[in-house]
Amino acid sequence: MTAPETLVTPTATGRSRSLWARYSWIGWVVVLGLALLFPYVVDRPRFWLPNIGVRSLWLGIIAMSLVFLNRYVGLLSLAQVTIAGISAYGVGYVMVTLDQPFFIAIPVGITAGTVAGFLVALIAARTKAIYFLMITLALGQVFYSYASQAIEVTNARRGLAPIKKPDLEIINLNDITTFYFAALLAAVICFLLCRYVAASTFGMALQGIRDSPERMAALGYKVNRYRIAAITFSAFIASIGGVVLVFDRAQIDPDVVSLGSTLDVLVVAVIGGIGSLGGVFIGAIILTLLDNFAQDFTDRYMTLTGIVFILVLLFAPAGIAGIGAQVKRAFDRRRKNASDPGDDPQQEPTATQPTGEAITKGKQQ
Amino acid sequence: MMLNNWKGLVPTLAVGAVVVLGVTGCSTGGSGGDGGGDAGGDTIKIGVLATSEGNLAFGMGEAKAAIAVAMEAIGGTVDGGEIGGKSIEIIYAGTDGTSGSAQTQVKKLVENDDVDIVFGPVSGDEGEAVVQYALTVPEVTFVNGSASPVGMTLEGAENFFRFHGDSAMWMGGLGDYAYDEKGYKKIYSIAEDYSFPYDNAGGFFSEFCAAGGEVNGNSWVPVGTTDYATIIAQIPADTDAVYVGLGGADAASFLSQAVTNGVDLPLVGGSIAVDTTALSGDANIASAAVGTITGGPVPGAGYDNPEWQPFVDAYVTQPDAFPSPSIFSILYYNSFQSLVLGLQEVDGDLSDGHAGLRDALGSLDWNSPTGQISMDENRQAIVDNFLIEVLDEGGTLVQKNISEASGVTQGTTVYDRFEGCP
Amino acid sequence: MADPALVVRDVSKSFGGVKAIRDVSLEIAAGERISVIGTNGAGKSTLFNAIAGVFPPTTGSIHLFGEDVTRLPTATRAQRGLARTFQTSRLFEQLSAADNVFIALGGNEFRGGLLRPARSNPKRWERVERLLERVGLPGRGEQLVADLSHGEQRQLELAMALALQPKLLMLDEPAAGFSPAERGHLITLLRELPQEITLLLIEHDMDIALAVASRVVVMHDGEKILEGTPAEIRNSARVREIYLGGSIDHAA
Amino acid sequence: MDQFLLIALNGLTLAAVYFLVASGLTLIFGLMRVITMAHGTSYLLGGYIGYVIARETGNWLLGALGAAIAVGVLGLIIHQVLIRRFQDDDMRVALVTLGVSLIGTDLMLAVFGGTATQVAIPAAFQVGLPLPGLGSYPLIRLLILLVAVLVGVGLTLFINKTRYGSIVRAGVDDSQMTSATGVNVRVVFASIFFLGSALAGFAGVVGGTLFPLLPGQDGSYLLFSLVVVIVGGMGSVPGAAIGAALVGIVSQFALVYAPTYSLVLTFALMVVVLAIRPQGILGRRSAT
Repeated sequence: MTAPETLVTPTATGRSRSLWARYSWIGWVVVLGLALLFPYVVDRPRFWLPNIGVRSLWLGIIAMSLVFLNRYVGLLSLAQVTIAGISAYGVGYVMVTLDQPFFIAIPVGITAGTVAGFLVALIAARTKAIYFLMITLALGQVFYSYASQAIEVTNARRGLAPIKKPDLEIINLNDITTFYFAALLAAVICFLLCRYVAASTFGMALQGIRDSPERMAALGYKVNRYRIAAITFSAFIASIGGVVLVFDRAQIDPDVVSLGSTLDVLVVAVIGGIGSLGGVFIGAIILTLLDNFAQDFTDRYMTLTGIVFILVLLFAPAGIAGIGAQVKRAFDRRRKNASDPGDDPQQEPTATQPTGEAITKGKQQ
Repeated sequence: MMLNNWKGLVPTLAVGAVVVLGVTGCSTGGSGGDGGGDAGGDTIKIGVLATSEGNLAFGMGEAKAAIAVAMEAIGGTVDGGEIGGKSIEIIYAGTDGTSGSAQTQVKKLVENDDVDIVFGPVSGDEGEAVVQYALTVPEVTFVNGSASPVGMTLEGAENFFRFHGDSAMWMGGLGDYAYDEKGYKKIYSIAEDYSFPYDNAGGFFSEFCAAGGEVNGNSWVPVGTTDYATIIAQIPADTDAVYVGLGGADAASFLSQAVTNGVDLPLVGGSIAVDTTALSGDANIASAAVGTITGGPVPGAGYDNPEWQPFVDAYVTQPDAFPSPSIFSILYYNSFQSLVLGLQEVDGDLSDGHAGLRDALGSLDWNSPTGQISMDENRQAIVDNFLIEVLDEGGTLVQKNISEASGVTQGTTVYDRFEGCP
Repeated sequence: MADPALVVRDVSKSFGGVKAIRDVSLEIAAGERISVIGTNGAGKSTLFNAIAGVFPPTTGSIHLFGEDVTRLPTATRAQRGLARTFQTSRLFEQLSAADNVFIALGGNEFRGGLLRPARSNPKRWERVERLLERVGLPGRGEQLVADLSHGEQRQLELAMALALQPKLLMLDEPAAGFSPAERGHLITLLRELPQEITLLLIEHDMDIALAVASRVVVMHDGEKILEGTPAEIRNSARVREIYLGGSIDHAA
Repeated sequence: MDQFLLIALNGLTLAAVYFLVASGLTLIFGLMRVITMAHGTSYLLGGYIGYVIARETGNWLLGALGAAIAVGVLGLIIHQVLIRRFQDDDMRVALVTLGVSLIGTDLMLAVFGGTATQVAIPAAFQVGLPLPGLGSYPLIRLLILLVAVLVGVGLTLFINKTRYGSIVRAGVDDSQMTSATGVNVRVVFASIFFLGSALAGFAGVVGGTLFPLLPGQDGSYLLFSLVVVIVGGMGSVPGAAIGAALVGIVSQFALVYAPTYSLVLTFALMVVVLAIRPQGILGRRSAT
C-alpha cells in the first residue's frame, strides 16, 4: 500500500514556507528596533521608561510565562504572579534582611521562584484545566496571606525596602535608560528561551500532552514529569520577571502578589493574546497605558477593563495579536470565494479552525 | 482554551509599537510642552494623591473637599488658584490604596505631569512607598496626606513633611486616661495584624503600661477576619476592658458580634475602630460601641476650638461631603492648609531647590481647626490629640470629646507585633 | 520457548457496581495474531483498556512478556513494547501528521536531546516519512491532522503505533469509518507486519477480524464465550446468533 | 473542653455560610463542568440587594427571597448572553465570568460605596441561647446553621429523588448521554445556572446578616467557595457540606492557636487534601 507517484521531501528544511514565515524576522527586527528607540523618542523618559516601558516589560515577561503554559501545555496558571513575587521576595530578603549584594540576591530570587514553581507543579500537575486554574489561584492566595503576615520573613504588610538597583561601575542600572535596556534584554532572552523550548523535542512532546495526555502515556511518555518540567520552566521565566519587577519597584510588599496583580497579568495575557508569546507585550502596554491615563476620562477604570476583557474573549479570542490572523483568514475566505465559487467547499478552512498550520510554520524558524 | 496565532503577531506587534510611539509623541504637545512646572516658571503644580478605587474610594472626594476648603479661602478653587503672584495648578491622581498603585501614580505625577509638589497619599501602605520614592527625587517637595506609619518621617527624607500625628501619636493621652480616669487595670487586646495597628496599639499600650496597666492577652487577627465569635470567647474573665485595634469592616464585624455574643466589657478603640466612616454604615453596633473610649486626630462633639466650626461649615458645603468631616478630610485639610501657608510665606518662590519653601514648612507653627501644629526636626508635626467617648444620646451615637492631649510629639519606636506590653 | 506476549488471567472490571467484564482469561504467544470480536457492550474495549493500562482491573492479573504489569502505568507498559491505537480519535489535532509521528517516535527512544530543536533531527524525520509511507500517507506529512479525512486519521494512528516499534500491537477497531478500498489496504498492511510483532485486534468488522487473525476470541456480555480459528468462528452457530441478534451491521 | 466545643460550633456555623455559597458553585460545576468565577460577585450582590429590601420593607425574609430571585435572574441572563455559546470551553467560561466579576466589583463599589453594611434582622434574634455546657450561644448563628442544613437536605433530596434531579445526576455522569435521552439539556443548564446563582444570592443575605458586606468580600467568598468545592469534591453537594465544615472548623481553630497563619492554614487544608485525594473527598475521579 504505497503511493509511488508522490516524492516525499524527508526533512524539514525542504518544507515550503509561507511568505509570512519566511520574512517574519523582518517584523521582529522592526519591533525590536522600535523598542530600542523608545527611550530616545519619548518626551519624558523619566516617566515613560519606568511607568510604561519597564512595567510593560515585567508584566509581559510574567504574562509570557502564563501564555507559554497555556499554549504549550494547555494549563492556565494563576500562580505565575505569585512565583514572580516569591522570586522578588527572595531578592528583597537577601538584599534588605541579609544585606548581601545583588549578584547573590538575583540567583537566590530566581532559584526561590523556580523551586516554588516546582512545588506548585507537584501539587497541581496531576490535575487538569479548570482544576489547575482554581488550585493555582488558591495557592496564590496562600502565599499572599503568608506574605501579609510573616513579619520575620516578609516584614508583613510593610514589605522589604529599599531594594537598590545594582551599580556595576560601567553599567549603572540606576540610570533609568540603562535599566530599561536591561529589562528589555531580559524580556528578549525570556522570549527566545520560550521559543527555543517550544521548538525543541521537549516542546513538541508538551504539545502532544496538551492535545491528548492519554495518548502520550500510551506512547510511553511519563506525562506528569513533562508537565512538572514545563511548569517549572515557566516558573523560571516568571522568576526573571520577578527580578525585573523588584528592582523596578525598589521594594516588595504583599500587594505584588495580591489577587489584583494576578488579574492584571491575566488581563495582559488575554488582551494581548493568550496563544501568543509576543502578544503579551502589546497587552502589557495597553494595560499600563490604561493604568496611567484611563482615569483622565473615566472613573470606572475597572469596568472599562472588564468590558475590554470580555469583548476580547468574545470576539477576538486570540487577543490583539490574533486579530491580524483573524482578519487575514476572513480576507482569504472572501478571496477564495470570489475566485472559485462553489469549488470544493469541504476543503475550505473555517474561521473557527485553530491555526495550527501557522504554528507549525512558526516553529520552523 | 487553546488559541493560537503566529501569522498576525508580527504585524500587530509592529502596529502596537507604532501606536505606542504615536501616543508618546502626541503627549509631547499635551502634557509637557509648556514646561510650566519648572521652579522658575509662573505656575506651581501640585500633584494630589488620593484613593479613588477600592475600599477607601471615598478618599478622593474627601481630599477634594479639604483642598477646596483651603483654596476657596484664598480665592481659588479645587483645581487651583493663585499664591504670591504664582498660579497654582492642582492635578489629581487616583489610587486604589495599594503601594503598587501609589508608586505608579506618584511617578506619573512627578515624571509625566512634572509637578513641583506631591500632596498625599491616604493609606499607610501607600505612604511607605511614597516616602521611598521621595528619597529618589530630592528636587520635589512632598507633603503627606493622611498616611500615618511612624516610620515615614524617620526615613530621613529631607523633602518630606507631615503635618499631622503618626498612628502612635493618635493614641497620645489615652493610655493614662484609661488607667487613671477609667480605672482599667487589665486590658485584652484584639487588633489587626499589620503595621497600622502595631503602631496604634503600641502607642496606647506603651503609655498604659507605663502608667501601671497590664495586658492580659493579645489576639492579632488577619485583616479581613469576619468571624470574631471564637476570638471573643478567648477574652479572660478578669478583663477590665478590651482594646479594639480594628478598622472598617473588621471593626463593624467585631462590634456586631460583640452584641450577639453578649460582651458587656467596656471597649478601648483604636483610632479607626469607631470613626465616622464605620458608624455611617448600618451595622448594628450601637449597643456595643457605647462607652468606648478612643483617641485620634478627629475631635469629637463639643470641641470648642474657635477654628473648628468654621472649617466644618466650609466642609459641609462641598459636593459629596459627609455630614461631618472624616479623618481623611481633616488630615488633608490641615496638611494642605500648612502647604498653602508655607507657599504664602515665600510668595510662591520655589527657587534654589525649594529651599525657602522647605524652611518655611519646617518652621511652621499655626492654629489649625484641630489645635496648634508645629514641626520637629524630622519635619513631623507636633499636634494636639483627642480623647473621645462614644455616648448614646437619645438613640443616636455621639462621639463626645472628653479631653485633648496637647503638644503630642513623635517617639522613635516603630512598633512590631508584640505580646503583652510593647 | 520465550514467555508468551500476553497473559490475561481472570480479569474482571466493575464500574460503580456494573461488571463490564467477568473473569476473562487470554493467552497470546509471541508473534500470534489474535482478533477479539463481539457486539457493542460486549466488553471488548474494557478488556482492551485494562490491558493497555488505562485503568487497573478490579480482579485478576495481566502479564506482558512474562512481567506482571497489572499495576504498572500506561507509559511503562508502552516502554515494555506495548503499542495501542485509540477507538475515538485522540490525535494531536493542532499539529501536522508528521509532527504526530515525530512525537510518537520519541516515547521509547531519544531519551537524551530533549532540548535539541525538534527540526534539527533529520534522521528522525526520515523515519517519520518512512512510517507515513508505510501506512499509506506518503507526502501527507505537512497536512494538519484536522485537515485529514477520517480514514487518513486512522492510518496515522497506525503509523504512530508502529513508531513505537512495538512487540505487542493492539489495534482498537482500526477499520472504523474506512471505505472498502481502504479496508483492503489495511488488511494487506496488517498481513505484512513483521512476524515478531504480536497483534491483538479488536474489531466489529468480521471480514477484517477473520482475515488477519490466526485465532479469534468472541466476547459477549462481558465474558469470553468462544475461542477458535477463523474458520471455526465463521461456522459457529452461536456467533451467528449473537451477531444477528446484535446491532452489528457487518455481520458475517 | 467547653472551649473546644465552642470553637467547633463556631466553625460549623461559619461553615454554614460557606456551604450556602459553595453549593451553588458545585451544582453548576456538577452539571456543566464549568466554574463561574463571578460566584463571589453573586454573593456580594445578593447581600446588597437583601440589605436594601430588608431596609425598605423591614422584612428579612422578603430581602432573602428578593435577593435570591434577582441574582438568579441575573445569573440566567449572564448564562444566556455570555456563557451558553461556549459552555463546552471551560477555560473560556472561567475567564469570561472573571471579566464579569471585575465589572461587578467596580459597579457595586460605585453604587454601594466602600463602607460596611449589614442586613438588619429583628432584635429578637439578636440574643444568646443557653446551651448546656457552653453557656449562652448566639441564636442567630444556630438559625443560620439550621438554614444551611435545610438547604443542604433539600438540595440532596431534589437531586436524588426528583426526575429533574436525575437528569442533573445523569448530566454529572455524561452530559452527552443526557442529551441523547431527548431531555432539553439547554433548559436544564439554564435552570441550574439560575438555581446556582440564586443560592449565591441567598447566601449573600445570610452571610450579610452575620457579617458586614463590603467590597473585597466577593473575592474572598469566591476563594473560600473554590476551596470548599475542591476539598469536598467538585459537583457533590454532600462534598460541599463536608468541605465547608472542614474549612470552617480549621479556620476557627487556627484563629485561636495560630492566628497569624489562620488563612494560610485554611488554604493548606486544600493542599493536603489535593495531595492525598486529588479529586476531593467525595469527588469522583474523572475518566481521564
